[in-house]
Amino acid sequence: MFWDKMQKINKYYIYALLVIALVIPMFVPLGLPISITADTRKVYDLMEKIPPGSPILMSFDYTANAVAEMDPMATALLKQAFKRGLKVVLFSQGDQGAVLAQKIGDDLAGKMKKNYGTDYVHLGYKPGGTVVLRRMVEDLWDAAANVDMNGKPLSSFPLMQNIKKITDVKAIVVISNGSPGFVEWLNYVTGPQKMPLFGGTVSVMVPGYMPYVQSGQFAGLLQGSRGTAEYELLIKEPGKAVSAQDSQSLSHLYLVTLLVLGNLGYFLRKKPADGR
Amino acid sequence: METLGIWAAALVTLAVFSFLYRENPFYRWAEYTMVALAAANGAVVTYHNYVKPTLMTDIVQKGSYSLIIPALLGLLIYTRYFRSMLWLSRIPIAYWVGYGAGYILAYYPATLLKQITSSFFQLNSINNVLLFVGVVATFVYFIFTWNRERYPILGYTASVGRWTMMIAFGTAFGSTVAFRFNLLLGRLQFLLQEWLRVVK
Amino acid sequence: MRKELPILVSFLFGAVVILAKYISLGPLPELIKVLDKWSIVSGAFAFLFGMINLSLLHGHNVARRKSDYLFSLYFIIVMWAFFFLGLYQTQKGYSYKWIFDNVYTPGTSTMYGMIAFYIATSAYRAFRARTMEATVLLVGAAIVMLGNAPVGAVIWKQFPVISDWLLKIPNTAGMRGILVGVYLGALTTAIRIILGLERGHLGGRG
Amino acid sequence: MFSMYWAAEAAKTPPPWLGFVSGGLAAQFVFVVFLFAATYGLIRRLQGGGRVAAIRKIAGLDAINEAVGRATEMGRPVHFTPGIGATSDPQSYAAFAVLGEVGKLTARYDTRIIVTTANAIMTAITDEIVRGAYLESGRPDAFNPDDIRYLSSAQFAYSAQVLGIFEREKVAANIMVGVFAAEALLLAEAGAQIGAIQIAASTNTFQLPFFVAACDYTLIGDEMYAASAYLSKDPALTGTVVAEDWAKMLILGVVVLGAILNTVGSKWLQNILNR
Repeated sequence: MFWDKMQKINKYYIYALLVIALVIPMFVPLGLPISITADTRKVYDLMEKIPPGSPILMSFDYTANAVAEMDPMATALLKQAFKRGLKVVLFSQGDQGAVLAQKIGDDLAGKMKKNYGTDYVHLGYKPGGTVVLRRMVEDLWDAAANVDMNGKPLSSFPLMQNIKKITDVKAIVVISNGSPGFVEWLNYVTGPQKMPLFGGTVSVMVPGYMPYVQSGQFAGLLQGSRGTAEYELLIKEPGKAVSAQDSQSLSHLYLVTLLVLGNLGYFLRKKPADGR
Repeated sequence: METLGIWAAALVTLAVFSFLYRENPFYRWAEYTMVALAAANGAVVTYHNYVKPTLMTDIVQKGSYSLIIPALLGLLIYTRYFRSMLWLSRIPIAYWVGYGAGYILAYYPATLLKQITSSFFQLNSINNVLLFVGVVATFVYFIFTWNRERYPILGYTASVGRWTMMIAFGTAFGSTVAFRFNLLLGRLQFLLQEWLRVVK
Repeated sequence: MRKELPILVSFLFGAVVILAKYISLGPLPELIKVLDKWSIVSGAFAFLFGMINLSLLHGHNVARRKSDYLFSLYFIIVMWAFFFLGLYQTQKGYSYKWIFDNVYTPGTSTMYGMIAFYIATSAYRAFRARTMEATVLLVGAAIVMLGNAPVGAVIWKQFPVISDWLLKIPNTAGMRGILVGVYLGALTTAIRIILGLERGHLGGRG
Repeated sequence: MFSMYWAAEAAKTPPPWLGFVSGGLAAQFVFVVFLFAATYGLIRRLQGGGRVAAIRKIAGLDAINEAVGRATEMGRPVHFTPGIGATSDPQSYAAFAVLGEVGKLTARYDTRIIVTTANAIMTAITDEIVRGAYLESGRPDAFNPDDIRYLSSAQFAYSAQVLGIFEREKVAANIMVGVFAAEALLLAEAGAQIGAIQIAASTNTFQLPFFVAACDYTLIGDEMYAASAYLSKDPALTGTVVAEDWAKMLILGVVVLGAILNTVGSKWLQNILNR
């Protein structure tokens, strides 16, 4: 009887409990320990090995509706790049990503005393899809229509004087929650040009990207908010991702419980009389 | 203005969430608003980033008159609204599609080949053997025209492939959860911290 | 002419891209630069197509006084008003950005976040160990969920280890098998397009 | 420092007999030529009256009939979406092929079909396909252009409206073939909640698990590219699938040989493929 009822449980209860599981840690942090995985350390090491003063390109290929997971990831990666004195060219394959990159770039630059034009430049979003990426291989300035995010000519920035082609940067760092993102960079730029490509993505994309990680086509991959949390610990700047892990823990536990209950209910419910 | 912004955002957030209860006019208002804003924004972004610079800078200032050709090509799509000229709209479509197909044949083989050579696993550990068997079996599942009754080995291998895929899908499902919950968490944080301010 | 011209266009431009990539002979690389630009520009000039389409559809609803016609009217007004605001102010204009950030972004973020609820119900309702295959899927999912959050390691140290192994070995194998098939399928489809065998997009199949 | 992988492969020259091909692309070039040649050869064989093998059973495609039939019995509409992809995405072609078939069935059974798209140009094309299917079935008057709906090119604005349509129109069958991203589960679970019979197809490995979990039938990966040949039974199209299978057999042989060589310590094949 009980299991029959459980089978037909109202979906609103399931919804409500999920909200509770997510919200509790906001009031009562659990502080569960977070261990660092090899995958996260690999991304950290890749960034550490780039010689100070070298330029990299960071592509903010995520959308505004994913900021909850992606902003902390992008912040952590850019923070380490700035800390190590790398020169950063910001870019985005989407119009929303460009706006987000500008906010994060300017915020961090202000805090870490980096100058626009010498330490970093923001190319912004250039419409045209993958054609723009392909163009960057030949002529990055032309692909960017010769202007940065705010329409200022690239010729006015000292940093851009040494970056005429995409191969002039040491690595492509992508922060992406889907498409366009990593695969476009791989197919049109880092694959043909044999450049290192790494960065981070949302946990959804991770399993599908594993073949590329295994083959080395992606040199390293931060895996979702968990990866960001570990990264924040590695650069010793625990932030939003670390604090989100408690909510993750409770909600995951809740979901596994749902899976188990759902299946128990399925097997233990009163079977129809005809034995089906 | 900022407070008003938070209230507006909260209102939209709640309107969308109201769908969880059932479809209702409040939700429909949010739905129509989002669609309207998205459509307009797409056009605005394209206009300012490409249409205007092409017309004003490239064609008028720099005199790249050849760009009039693609501009006209793009405009042909609007002939779709006139039955007698409709066929003209197929020309830009054919151009985009053919061009895209060309790019697939030009760029995909590199990535594909890399995936193939990366599957030359050294069969010296259990993990590598499992990887090898998994890749081969999954791949065999996608062979469509070799008769599985005539070549039973294909049938057996393909079913190993199906199992491998199910594990992969399980892994993918498990991984997705974290991200989705984080997004929901983001919305809840907004409602509780920025709007209601019950948590700091 | 009406049937053949589009197929010829697809063939020609497709062939040029392929040749330019593999055999960088004479003017081909230069030609590709021009065509790339053309492709961007021509796509850009179709920018009003979507809005016109939507206007016609909702205009119809209003004209025929369909049940939702007030919503359709509201829709047309909001869309065009926002469009002209954007033309005048650009995307960086204060009111434009205000509306975008405080109405559009939270709305779509909430849609995105709402998936979490659906995951919960689908975990409870749809993920049943009906067959061995489904059981495998289910157990894999549960282990990875526990491996992905710090709580997993607290319950049992091996959860993250097993979860990582699942991700790196069986998952990589399965995903690669699918991926290679998909790349091949895409290549075959591209060949069909260039040879004019696939012409659904040109009005008429086969 | 990034020795990893790429550096070791840079600057390969093609073998002399392929001297006209750009460096490092010889193997790719040969592969593309092989695909074209196999396709061409098979089509020639068919034109000469030859026969090719049949495509194995694909349950998801056979189920389309059942889905439309169910909707007809219940007197409720069928919903079809080609996903959120553009016309340049090969997955869209699979969608067109399936839509043509679904359109013919709904025309024959006199069942309403609602097509929603997330791309204005896709709308124009789907409109033409459904119109054509109704014409072919001899019922052009039954075609309702208002049911071919462009919703929005923004992913979640699009999904928001599809969810609304599901509830308002009481959709009985939901067929999703094409490019799907995060909205996949949203659509599939909402479809399941209204009790629609669902068929889904995508090559997006990230979203397939949700389709597998929430839909009655799911076409996995490459299966959807075979759809146009499978449904139309057009011999030329079937020929391309056979050609693709030859390429698959070739790849399979290469992978097995490569693994064996690699195990005994030879990089010979790997080097050839990178030239």
